[in-house]
Amino acid sequence: APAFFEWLCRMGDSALVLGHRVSEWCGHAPALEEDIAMANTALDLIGHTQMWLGLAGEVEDKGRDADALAYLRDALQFRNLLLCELPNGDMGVTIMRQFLFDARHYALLMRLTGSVSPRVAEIAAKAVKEASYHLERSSDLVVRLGDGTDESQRRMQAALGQLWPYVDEMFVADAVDEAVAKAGIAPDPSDLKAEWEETVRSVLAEAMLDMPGPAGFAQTGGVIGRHTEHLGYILAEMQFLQRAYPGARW
Amino acid sequence: APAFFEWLCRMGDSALVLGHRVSEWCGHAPALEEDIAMANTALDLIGHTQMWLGLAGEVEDKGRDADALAYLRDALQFRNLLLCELPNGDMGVTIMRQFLFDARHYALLMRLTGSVSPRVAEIAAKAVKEASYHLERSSDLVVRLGDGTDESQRRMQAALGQLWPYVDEMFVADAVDEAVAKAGIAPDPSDLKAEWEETVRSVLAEAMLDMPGPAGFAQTGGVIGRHTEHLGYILAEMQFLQRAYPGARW
Amino acid sequence: MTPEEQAFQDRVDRGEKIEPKEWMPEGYRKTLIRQIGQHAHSEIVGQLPEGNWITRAPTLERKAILLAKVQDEAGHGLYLYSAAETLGVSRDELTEKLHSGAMKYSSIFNYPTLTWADMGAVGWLVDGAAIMNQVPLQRTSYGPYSRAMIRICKEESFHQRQGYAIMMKMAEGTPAQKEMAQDALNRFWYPSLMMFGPSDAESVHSAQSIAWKIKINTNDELRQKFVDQTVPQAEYLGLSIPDDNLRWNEEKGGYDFSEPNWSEFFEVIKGNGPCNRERMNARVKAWDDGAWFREGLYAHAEKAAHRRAAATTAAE
Amino acid sequence: MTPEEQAFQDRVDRGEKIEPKEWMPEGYRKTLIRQIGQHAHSEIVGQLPEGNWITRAPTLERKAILLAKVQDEAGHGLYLYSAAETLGVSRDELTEKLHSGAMKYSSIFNYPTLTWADMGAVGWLVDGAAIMNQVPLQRTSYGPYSRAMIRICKEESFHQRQGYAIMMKMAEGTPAQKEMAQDALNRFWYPSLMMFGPSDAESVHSAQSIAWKIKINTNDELRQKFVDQTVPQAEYLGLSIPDDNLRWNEEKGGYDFSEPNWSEFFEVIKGNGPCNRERMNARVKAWDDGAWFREGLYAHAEKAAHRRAAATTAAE
Repeated sequence: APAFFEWLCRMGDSALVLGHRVSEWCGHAPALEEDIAMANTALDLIGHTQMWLGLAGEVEDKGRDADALAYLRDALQFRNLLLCELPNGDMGVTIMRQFLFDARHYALLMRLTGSVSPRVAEIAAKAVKEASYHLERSSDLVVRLGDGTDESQRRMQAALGQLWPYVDEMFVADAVDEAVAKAGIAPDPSDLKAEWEETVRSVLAEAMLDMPGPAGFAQTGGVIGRHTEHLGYILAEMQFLQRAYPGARW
Repeated sequence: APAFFEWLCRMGDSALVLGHRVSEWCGHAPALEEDIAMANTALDLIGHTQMWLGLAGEVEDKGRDADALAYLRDALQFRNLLLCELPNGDMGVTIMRQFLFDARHYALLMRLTGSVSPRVAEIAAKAVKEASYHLERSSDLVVRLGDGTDESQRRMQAALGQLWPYVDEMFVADAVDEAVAKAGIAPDPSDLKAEWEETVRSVLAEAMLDMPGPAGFAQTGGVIGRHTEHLGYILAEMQFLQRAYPGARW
Repeated sequence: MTPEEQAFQDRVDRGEKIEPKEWMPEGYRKTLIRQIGQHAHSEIVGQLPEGNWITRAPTLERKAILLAKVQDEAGHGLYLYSAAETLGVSRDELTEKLHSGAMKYSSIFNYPTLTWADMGAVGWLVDGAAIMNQVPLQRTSYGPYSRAMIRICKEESFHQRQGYAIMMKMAEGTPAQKEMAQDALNRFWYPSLMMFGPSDAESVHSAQSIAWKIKINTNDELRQKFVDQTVPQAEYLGLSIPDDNLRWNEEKGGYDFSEPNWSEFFEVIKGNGPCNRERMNARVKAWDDGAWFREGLYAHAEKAAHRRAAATTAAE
Repeated sequence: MTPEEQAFQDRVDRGEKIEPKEWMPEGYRKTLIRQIGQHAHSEIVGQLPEGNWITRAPTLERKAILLAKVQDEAGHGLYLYSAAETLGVSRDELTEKLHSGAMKYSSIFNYPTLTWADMGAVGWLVDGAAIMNQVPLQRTSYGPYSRAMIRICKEESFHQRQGYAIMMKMAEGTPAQKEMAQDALNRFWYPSLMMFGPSDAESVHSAQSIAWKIKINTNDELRQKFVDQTVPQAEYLGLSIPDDNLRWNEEKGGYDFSEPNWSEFFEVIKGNGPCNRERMNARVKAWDDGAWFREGLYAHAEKAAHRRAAATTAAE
């Protein structure tokens, strides 16, 4: 598939799958404020999905809209980062995953506001406001829980260790990334790493958490459709109605 | 739908859904012997499903085979007992659920070997051998865990309490049951209750577990398609491939 | 009635709002705590049956709308706990009473949501019945409660319209969708009628609550109003109300209809509904699993306060 | 070599089977425990990647076949632990070593199963490679191990045929199915080649193990044999082996092929594969959550034994 379409699917699918995971917390969060915040984050991410996949469908020009892309592709066709599909675990894992994602998401969207593609720039300009708030919120929670009780610190550090092998995937460039970078549509993902590291380093320091060294063996493959075993279950649930009632309108 | 078809779906769906639940334990059981036994029970139940739903498809005569019935009906069309779809919980819940089901399953299948329908009698004759073994095994485990440690007893008693509101559904007769009973195909479910109670009472006594009194407010509705919230998730997972790749052969 | 109580009743009768720091009868305070607390709990538990379909919403737009709705419910819970807190009871105390079973939540949430049409039926019928209860409460005598209700009612009527829009899509959809819509109506009709509570004839607290303007209408008045509003909406959808006795009564200018099964109502209240155990387990699990989280935040706040205090001292 | 060791080696050389109570060198015993234990663990952990698709099997028949297969794997684990027990190590001890990371299982099970075609690829390639390793071990010098292998090989070859049958259906199916089949082959090809272990040149234990007939062929021999067997099977399916260097070498009468990425192999062994953490977490959780269950059964057995003893005494 053309690089621009592939890249848009990566943007949309990461938002969709992370939004799905976050939405699983609705009604099950540890405090009412978190129920609200989780629903809000999920809502923002689903909104991003609509914009990215909507544009992907237009770019592809085969009559697939955002819903068709979200609901009628199987796991091998999904292009989200592995980080986004990992199970929620406890709130520590959920928040740390969000923080690691947000720090890169914000940096990426900021650059995208200057994309040569006016459509991309426009979507990024909308999304970056929300992403900025997400990053503020997840950073704040990482700090408060890292520098909270011994237990909350232990859990946050464990979450970080568990998620760390998945962060490199956010900064590895392949032919798709190179093509959209060359076209001026998006930055090369590796160019985001320094800014991301700076954010992560300073938040973790304030949170009294140890930043792990480089992951020896990075877990990658999501953006080319090689996922974890978790994605299939997410899609089975997410896509059930569209699959079971093809062509119905809702 | 004609009563005989409905009744066959009830038989098949209960086997299918319970088999699904039991199969979730594969590789996750507390002892290797249990991994084997669980897989074996699930396998038997899937075998029963093939026979009952296969016959249901023939009786319906609309070109639906067992797979079409298993994989292409949504929750409102499923006819399994609620008991069968309840989550596995711990092994105590799983074993107690199996025992409560097996005690009725065995009694029912024994009667069905004398059905006026030779096809039903034939299926029952095959299935009852396995059901007899299931009952033996689940009774034995109930006794050993009930009369085991304090904790195992506590868990078994809790499991019994949790499942008890769902047992009445096994013995309530509606128009479908009355029609097949009248036709001599199957016993009236209420006729099975005494035998079931006898089995349950004696096993629980040996297990040092208290038999609860009559459930104040029975949970029913599975056999007419009013399920718990759990069934939808079971079907989303179970039916994914058939739904996502309509018409494909596997 | 003591002179104080009389003066209080006079204020209520004049339509004045009672504010948190003003004198009020103990019974008024207690009744309000129970009523507002129960309403708050209902919003919280009410996240669960709808939350059950968020991950399975059939389109991205429906998913977003449902997320926003569930988020609003949590928000309503927040307003209401805040209103209750002005009466001297903390959110944590109320939460504990919910979890111990000492306080209730609306029984409707003990029914399962089984198909996507239930997202329509819950919005249309359950929120519809809730609004019917809540609109008059915008005029309730207790200021913070009245203000919370005003805010909530605005959002609820939006939810109700969204629910009705889902029902509309389902009712005009494929035969399978229409079947789901009818089935959802069949299952939610009587539980919705139960939301107004048993006939006031059987309720001991009603008269006093009405005098205090904590309750504005009788249960039967509201139920009748709900039926009269809902029947034409069902007709417009082409769906049948599951009640053979339903018919227009020209004389009373409203529908005659069958009573819900009140013994079912009392069983569900007692904990024997289809989902009581699951709802409470889900909430208690969320709370217990989240203890470390809340404690972490609390510890951090303490540390930060100490640090600020130390910094201030050092600066002096 | 001591005279005892010499006599032992002579028996092995003559093709005699060594039986549990007979004398054996400590190194022989230890190596066998490691090898049999690792094999047993592999069967147990190997339930997980295939178990992952039981609830999603696309037809009832496929579900039944897969259930039977996973059940067989647990059964193989049982035979093998029993064989290891004859060497004086209990199943619980071995299990504990698995959970602590002191003992390994086959690295292949640290790769995920992502589509239904993986059920085909696992049967065809992974069981195929396993059989290649196991068939010669039917002639291994240790009696109980040899007998376990005979039993296991029979079932494994059945599994392999079933896996190939799945691949066949997928490869001759819709374009989407064929894509899944090719993708599964792409993902499982090199990990399957790794199953034979690094080249023997790099393995220190091999020579002694071969002398003891614990190991019959070299890793490279078996790998070559596997490639030579598998390439035509892939061709028959119409699938491409993901190796540009693959070509028939007339001279050696076998295929030339690319080495797998051995640094990946060692990373996966170290715990950094895609699923190491999940596999081990799943097993440890099963074990820990099941402690009460095992303790309950044990306590019951104790009670029953006491009762029997008391009854016997009373009867005397």
